[in-house]
Amino acid sequence: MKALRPVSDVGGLPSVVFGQRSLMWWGTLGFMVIEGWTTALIFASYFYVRQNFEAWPPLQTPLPSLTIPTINLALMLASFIPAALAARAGKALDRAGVRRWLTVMSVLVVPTVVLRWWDLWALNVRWDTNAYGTAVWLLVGFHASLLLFDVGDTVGLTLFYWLKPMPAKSFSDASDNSMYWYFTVALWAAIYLIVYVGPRIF
Amino acid sequence: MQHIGDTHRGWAHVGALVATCALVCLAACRPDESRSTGSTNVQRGAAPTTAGGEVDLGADDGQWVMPAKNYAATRFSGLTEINEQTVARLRPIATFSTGTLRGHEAAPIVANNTMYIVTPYPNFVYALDLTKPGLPVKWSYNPKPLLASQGVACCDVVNRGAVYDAGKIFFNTLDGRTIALDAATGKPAWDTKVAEINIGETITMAPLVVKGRVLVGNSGGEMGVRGWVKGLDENSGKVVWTAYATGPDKDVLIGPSFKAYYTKDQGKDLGVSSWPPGAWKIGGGTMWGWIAYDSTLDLIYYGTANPGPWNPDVRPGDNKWTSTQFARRPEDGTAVWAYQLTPHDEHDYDGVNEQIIADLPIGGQTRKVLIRPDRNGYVYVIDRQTGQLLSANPYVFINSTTGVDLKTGQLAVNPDKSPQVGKVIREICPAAPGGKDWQPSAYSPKTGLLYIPHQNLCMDEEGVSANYIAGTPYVGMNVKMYAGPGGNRGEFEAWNPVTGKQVWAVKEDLPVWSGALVTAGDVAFYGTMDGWFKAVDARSGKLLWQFKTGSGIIGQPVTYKGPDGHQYVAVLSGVGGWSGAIVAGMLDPRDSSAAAGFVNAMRDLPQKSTMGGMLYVFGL
Amino acid sequence: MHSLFDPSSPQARAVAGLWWWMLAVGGTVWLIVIVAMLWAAITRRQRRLSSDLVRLDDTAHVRTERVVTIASGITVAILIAFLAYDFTVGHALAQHPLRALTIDVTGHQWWWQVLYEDPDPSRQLVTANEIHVPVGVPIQFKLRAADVIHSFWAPSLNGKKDLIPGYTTTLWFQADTAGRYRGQCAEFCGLQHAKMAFYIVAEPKPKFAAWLAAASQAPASPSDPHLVYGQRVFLSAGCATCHTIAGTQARATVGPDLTHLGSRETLAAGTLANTRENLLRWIVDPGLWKPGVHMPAVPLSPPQQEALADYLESMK
Amino acid sequence: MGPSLERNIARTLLITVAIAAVACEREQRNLGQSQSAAPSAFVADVDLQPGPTFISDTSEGPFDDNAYNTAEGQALFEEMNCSGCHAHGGGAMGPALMDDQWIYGSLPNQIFASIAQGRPNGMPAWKYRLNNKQIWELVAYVRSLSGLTPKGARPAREDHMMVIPAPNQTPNAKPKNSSLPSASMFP
Amino acid sequence: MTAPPPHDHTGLPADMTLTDDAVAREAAQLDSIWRDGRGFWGWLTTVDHKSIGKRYIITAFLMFIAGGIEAAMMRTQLARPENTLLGPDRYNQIFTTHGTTMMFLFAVPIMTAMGLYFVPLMIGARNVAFPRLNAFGYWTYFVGVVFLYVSLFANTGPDAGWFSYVPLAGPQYSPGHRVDVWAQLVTYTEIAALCAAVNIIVTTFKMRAPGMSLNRIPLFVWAQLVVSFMIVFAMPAVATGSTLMLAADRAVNTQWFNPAEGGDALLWQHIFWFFGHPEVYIIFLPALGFVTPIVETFSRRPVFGYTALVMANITTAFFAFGLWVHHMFATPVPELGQSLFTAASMLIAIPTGVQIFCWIATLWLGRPELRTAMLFVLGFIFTFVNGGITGVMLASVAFDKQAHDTFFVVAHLHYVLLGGGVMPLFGAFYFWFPKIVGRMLDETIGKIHFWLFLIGVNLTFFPMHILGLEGMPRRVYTYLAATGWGPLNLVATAGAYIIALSVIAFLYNVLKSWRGGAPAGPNPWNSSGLEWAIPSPPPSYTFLHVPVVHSRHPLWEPAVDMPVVTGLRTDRREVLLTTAFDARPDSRHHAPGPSIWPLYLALCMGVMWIGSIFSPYFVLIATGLSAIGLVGWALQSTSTPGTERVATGDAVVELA
Repeated sequence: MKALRPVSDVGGLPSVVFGQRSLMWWGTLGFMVIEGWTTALIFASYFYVRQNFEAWPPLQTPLPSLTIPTINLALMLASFIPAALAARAGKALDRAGVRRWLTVMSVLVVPTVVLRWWDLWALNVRWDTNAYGTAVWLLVGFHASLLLFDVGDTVGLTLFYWLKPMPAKSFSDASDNSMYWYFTVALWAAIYLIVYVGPRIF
Repeated sequence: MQHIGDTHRGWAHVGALVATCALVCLAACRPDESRSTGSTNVQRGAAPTTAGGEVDLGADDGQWVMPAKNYAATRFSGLTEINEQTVARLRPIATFSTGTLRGHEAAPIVANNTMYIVTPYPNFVYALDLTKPGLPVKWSYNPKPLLASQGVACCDVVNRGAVYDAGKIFFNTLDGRTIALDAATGKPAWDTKVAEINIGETITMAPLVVKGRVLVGNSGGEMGVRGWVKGLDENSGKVVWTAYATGPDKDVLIGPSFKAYYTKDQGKDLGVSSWPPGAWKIGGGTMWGWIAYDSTLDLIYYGTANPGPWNPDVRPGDNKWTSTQFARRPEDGTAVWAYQLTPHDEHDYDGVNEQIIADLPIGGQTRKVLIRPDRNGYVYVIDRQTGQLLSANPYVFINSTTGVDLKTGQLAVNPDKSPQVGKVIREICPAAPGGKDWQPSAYSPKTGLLYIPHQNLCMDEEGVSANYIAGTPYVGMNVKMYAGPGGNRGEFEAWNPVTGKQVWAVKEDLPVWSGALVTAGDVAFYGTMDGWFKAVDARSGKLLWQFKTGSGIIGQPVTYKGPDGHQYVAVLSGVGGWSGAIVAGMLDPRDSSAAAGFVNAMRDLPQKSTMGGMLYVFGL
Repeated sequence: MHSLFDPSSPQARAVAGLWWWMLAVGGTVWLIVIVAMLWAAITRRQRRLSSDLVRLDDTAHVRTERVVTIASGITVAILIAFLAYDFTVGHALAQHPLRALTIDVTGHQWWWQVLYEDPDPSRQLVTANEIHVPVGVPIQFKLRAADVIHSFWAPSLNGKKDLIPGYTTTLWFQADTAGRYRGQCAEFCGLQHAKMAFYIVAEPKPKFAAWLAAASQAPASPSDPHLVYGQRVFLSAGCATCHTIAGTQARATVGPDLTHLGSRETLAAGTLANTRENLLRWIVDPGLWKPGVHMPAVPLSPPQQEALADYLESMK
Repeated sequence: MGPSLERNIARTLLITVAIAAVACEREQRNLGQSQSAAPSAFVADVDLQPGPTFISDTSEGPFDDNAYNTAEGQALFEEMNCSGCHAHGGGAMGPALMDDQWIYGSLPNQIFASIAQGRPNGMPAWKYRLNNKQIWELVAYVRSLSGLTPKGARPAREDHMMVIPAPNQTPNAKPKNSSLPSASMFP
Repeated sequence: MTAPPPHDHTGLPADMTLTDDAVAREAAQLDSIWRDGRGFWGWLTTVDHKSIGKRYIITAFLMFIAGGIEAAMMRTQLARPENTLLGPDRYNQIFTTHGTTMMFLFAVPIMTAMGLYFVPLMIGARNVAFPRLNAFGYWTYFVGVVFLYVSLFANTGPDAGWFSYVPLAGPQYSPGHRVDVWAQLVTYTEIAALCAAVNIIVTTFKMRAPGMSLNRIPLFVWAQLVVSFMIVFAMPAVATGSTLMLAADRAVNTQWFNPAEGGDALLWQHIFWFFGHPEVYIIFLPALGFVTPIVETFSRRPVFGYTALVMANITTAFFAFGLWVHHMFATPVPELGQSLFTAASMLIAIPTGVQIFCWIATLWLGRPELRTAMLFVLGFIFTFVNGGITGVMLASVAFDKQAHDTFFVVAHLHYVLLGGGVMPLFGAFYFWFPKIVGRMLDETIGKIHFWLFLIGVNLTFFPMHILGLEGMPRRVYTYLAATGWGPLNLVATAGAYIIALSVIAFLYNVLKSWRGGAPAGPNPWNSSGLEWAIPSPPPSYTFLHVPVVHSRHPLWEPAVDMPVVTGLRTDRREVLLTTAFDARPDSRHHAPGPSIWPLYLALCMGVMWIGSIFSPYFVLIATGLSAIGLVGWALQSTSTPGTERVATGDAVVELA
């Protein structure tokens, strides 16, 4: 074994960083890719089985309703504002700001999970009725699991901010949380357009 | 379909122009109303001798001796006491419980001041005395059909009625017997077994007596039977002739005198060559519907039922002579002409519906025609001398076919709606019970209109493998039915056979599964499956009167003149049949394929009607 | 009879030709690579000096680079040749003849239903597990599956094609020489995938026509009382709930069509040679020969079994 | 390989062996053709029983808890045209099988008897056409339709038109016997 | 290639050295922070990538043995025609379990496990980026292993093939829970693989030693990085197919694969092979990563064509996703599509060929030393090139329609996987065993092992080429004597027993050497990678100081000492993060310590997936249970007090 020769001291480097400098950002990105790709594959399957039908939704299957999913999408888009503000407060190391905006965000996102139940029934078809029903249920249902996880994450983080003295690292977590939320909503927007709006146009 | 209408628009205009002319002509052909009214008061000691068959008992408007009223099968009565003005005063005069609870599809028969009723299985026969208040039972007869016959009866254990002729009552039992009873005493004159339940044959039809022949056909098209019509000797009950619907010409009684109008129906042994080897032996083509008789041409007319199994993939070819209109000689059954309505039927479009004999002004001349509102959704007008097709217009929404070519007689199939094995084909219209099932229409020569009780159903179908085991169902199709366009499942429709157009229609929520009746009083009667017995204006369809009976009505209303000289209307109430199987068979609505998919369309029926079996007689 | 090495159709021959060519080229490539590797690993080891090998020798490196580049180039060239040859063969195989005898084959767990199509439906012929074809005539197969995915494959005649529920697939070939060619299901289809074989019997045209005529005739009703008894057993003991024998009331389609069973060479989709003894064994306990087979053991007395076997064997 | 790893592996093996010891009847493939004995069928058309108290036979058929045999029964149900009369359990010519009304009893041996011997109102006798094993398989499938067999052994949907809720989604049933007004009404 | 970065990053005096005393003190301090907890609890809670990696490797290798025993049983059954040793039912369960075990429980896990163990060592990191995720991944995998084998012993082993084609594997034709076991097991192992992949990607991008820019990453790490990306894109496909589609069709009656209701049996094949084909490269590319260091070390020569090898890795990964249809040539896929996939399948031979040429060139230029590890590399080329050439043949649609689903394919894939995967793996074992254990494996037994294995593999699988062309289909439990396939099958069975003997020799070697092998020392092969710069076995903290790298072969640098960085805290688990591309020191990261929550959550997953076979309610129950675990996990990560230096904007702020 060769002798060690120090050439550099890293003690002065920061121990809490934001964005792509932080590990958690990369990890979050990794799982976003996995989940996004899974959704893409389900979309591909959705279009694949669609070839087997002369009409879409199939004859005798009603179109999905728009009201609830639209409200849900609006709610999610509205939550972008507190999410962005929370992320900014995080970067500014503003503990009170993070707490405030996370709270507002929680208030907006918790109903989306509840509404998701009605999103499913707004499909107006059962998952076992035909392959169309299966495909749309899986898309909306799979996204529901992401939503549940993400909302749980947001609410949990908010509670921690209220109940515990949060370490400096959590500022970074708050900004990553917002990033993951944007992703979740973006996926929903795609699902909304393809599942709920698409059959009305094509 | 629309483009057919366009093609024949010119023809239709001509038809409309001569409509008035037609009415005048038909009024002339109509039986003399005053004479028949006068004769009903007479206590008839002996019916006209009918061994020769020339006399049409049905001409007597005081009586109702066969379910279709007369050989022309018009279900039209010349009685006028009940009319647009008086009908609102109609009230029940008497009721009678039949003691059975399955689907009551029969017509009460009235002859010589006696009313004869055949119930569904176990096919009790009751003779009710019309001369006494409360219509007491004169006699009753229990033919004791085999219990097991219920297990091979597709679509409920119904019976469509008896027929009166020459002092006898003739009827069929579910287990395949034809029985003649003495009309006065109820003593059996003969009892002939004509069908074999062990191979799936049953009989549900009402026989018809023509020229000393009792005409009977078998049921069981869903059991892989081979369809036939038999002519029995009226006096002895011996089978004189049997005309099969499939197989070699000698079995179908196609001989040298046979002349089909269209080339597609010409050829030797088509009943064999239009099937895969041997499939004709189990190919269906039964006859459980209506027969008409034209005494001037001396021809009987009937249509054969669907080919078996339903799954068309296992029986490539035209599958002759299923779903075919036949004209035969009544004495020996010889086929005179035939026209296959639905070749290679893919959707259970039986051809057993009624054909009404009328003379219509078509193309500037009076044509002797058959008017046939067929199960495949078209009203066919056919020259009854030659079998030439004069018109075929859809009376319901149709997408399974795109029209009938009048030159070739060919039905144009829509390949998009052909069933496939292992794949659900959605929205096939009309559904398997067709535009109209067995429930007979009435034709009023007075208005010139055909009154069609029918359903409005579409279906999803998936072909599955069909395994033939003698005596068990042979279907090979998964079916799911539901309401057709508009959401109403039934309709009572007035149709002008000359113009080929609908005149008016009454939308009904449930399928109209009862027969129709129309009178010279310009009132048309029908019943609904939730139990309403309705009278509508024959010219406008306006509801004039209705009465709620105890169970859904799927029977055939009749009208007659009572011993008191007044007009009465009678109908059996008792829901069932294919459409009412969910109630009559206590089926489980969670299975949308139950009752061959009909249950899916009738999930709400148990909330609207329960089982029953009751005769209702109405009078003023 | 059942091998890529015995091609008996232009199709199989084309593929076999491709195979031998690929084997020759591939084998050469393999040999060169292995020799080079061994040469480098063993021979050169001795010649090398042990000094400072970590540092690069530039001339050697450049030379090696050239060799590696050339080798890669040759690889590309060979692959292009492969591709060209393959496309030629594939294109030839994909050409469907205009006129062909069409045979529908439906795969069941675990047997083959065979139907000879004819524009005249009354001339259709249904049989099972043994397909007679004329020599020198293109045969088009329409392939369907009744339950799970199967694959139709007679290696001496052509490659395989899957039978997939929900699809109708096609395959064609033209047998050149008369003979019996074995084929087998090539897609795992459950318990008895191993015993789901079939035979293709290629015959000269007149012989095929004679076979077709004979096969289309329903067998004569037996007159020998023993055989009559056998037929009665067949019709009443449950055989007729699954099998068809033309000319009788047995018209069921769950199991193979048994009309002319006596003329087939194997039983149970190529599992047993068709002898009376084997037939008897098969009837007595099918599960012994094909565990999991859907055919039940029907409880019959020995005389009934004998009569049944004799009756079935009598239908040549 | 630390000692704790070894201990952990040993522990895992123990759990494995323990669970494996509970042999899974549900997954057994009865491939032999051995005949299950036919029961002494005891059929009650009415609940009234004169004499000593009625003692029911076994409440479980031999294949009730076997998914494979139940599936074989499902195939037979189609192949033997049972579905022609009973549809997919909803009934048609024959009575519904997925409801809680059993004219001739819902016990396995009663259903066995109904299939084997037939019933007077039109149910054919199958004992000359099917062997006992096949009838027992049908019994298991028929009982699964109304939720009478263990849920894990009931079939899921078929690869066909979706016409009934799959038996594995049907709630467990509490059967009633002979609850119809008159058995003779229903074939 | 970019020019090497400047020697030095912070301008510290280049001649500064550490005294032995300081080193010892620091080592003790670090060990107390980094080592696992004590006893069984410590064993359960460890998040050390070395402990987990070792565990992973051992578990996966046990799966190799289990799969091998199944293979031996199958070969015994097929030794003679109409053998009745195993009935079709048992045989189907065994061949399915064999395929499933080998693909999902052995090959992929052992390759990622090698990565999880060695990537940090090779890039100079103290742990992986997400240590608890790593533990979670292992436990999930472990639950899957236990689940499959418990099921097999309970007669619930999957029996529809490792590919589970619908409708055979669907609700109607596979009643019971056998296929459910398969479907859920696959998802477990995919979760494990995904956790490993994310870990390896982030570790590689963010935790490399200063100076290890992308063009200096060892080829082993490149292979792992590329494969991790493949996992991220391939595994979601099979997880979607197996759990969201197949298991859902079976349990809650969805209609994905029911053609009657608009589903499609071919959809499964597309989804499955979209995963299944890359899967082969997921197994094969890491193995190629093993080959390079072995070739370099024993040729005493830097590998020829580093750039070409990296590019080959990347193009192979890219093409791997464009080949899946060549598993479906016998299905009704349009001819044009087939031609495209043929072309793609042939193209992939080019990067593979280039790699082989580069290694041979390295041997050519070097002075090969035939140690056991090197023998396995030669055996790899010998065997794998054969499999590669048959692979090119199978890309031909016309030929594939003959050979598809026959023993020819069995031969091909075993040549590829045993030759291209297992041979390099054995080589890797011989090569790195000293690093993991600190003791050398016996070379003599190693050579016996090698020769038995080489002969066994070729004896077993070569005859199968001929069998396949003679018409013997795959997945048959028996065959008739009349087919004439008996003799070659007997030869193949004999070969299988020789393979078994060779593996026994290896096991003996491992057990013997674990306790009694010659001590290895830090760098027994005089190899060049960073992993050889530390003691064998590596200490808990791995690197006392993070090394600084100036070339691709840090240990072959002429310098006498090793440049390192200092300044990481020694009072908590702290690692150095560098920039993603040129690996400049960027920040310090506080890594989590031991935790029970990964195990807890893995068990929750087990409850969810196993339970969902029986009732969907288990999903809800397990979600509730998981919530507890997630809170625990999150609380643990936030409960590490200490002053942090926070980078906000351009400034760095000290925060409590």
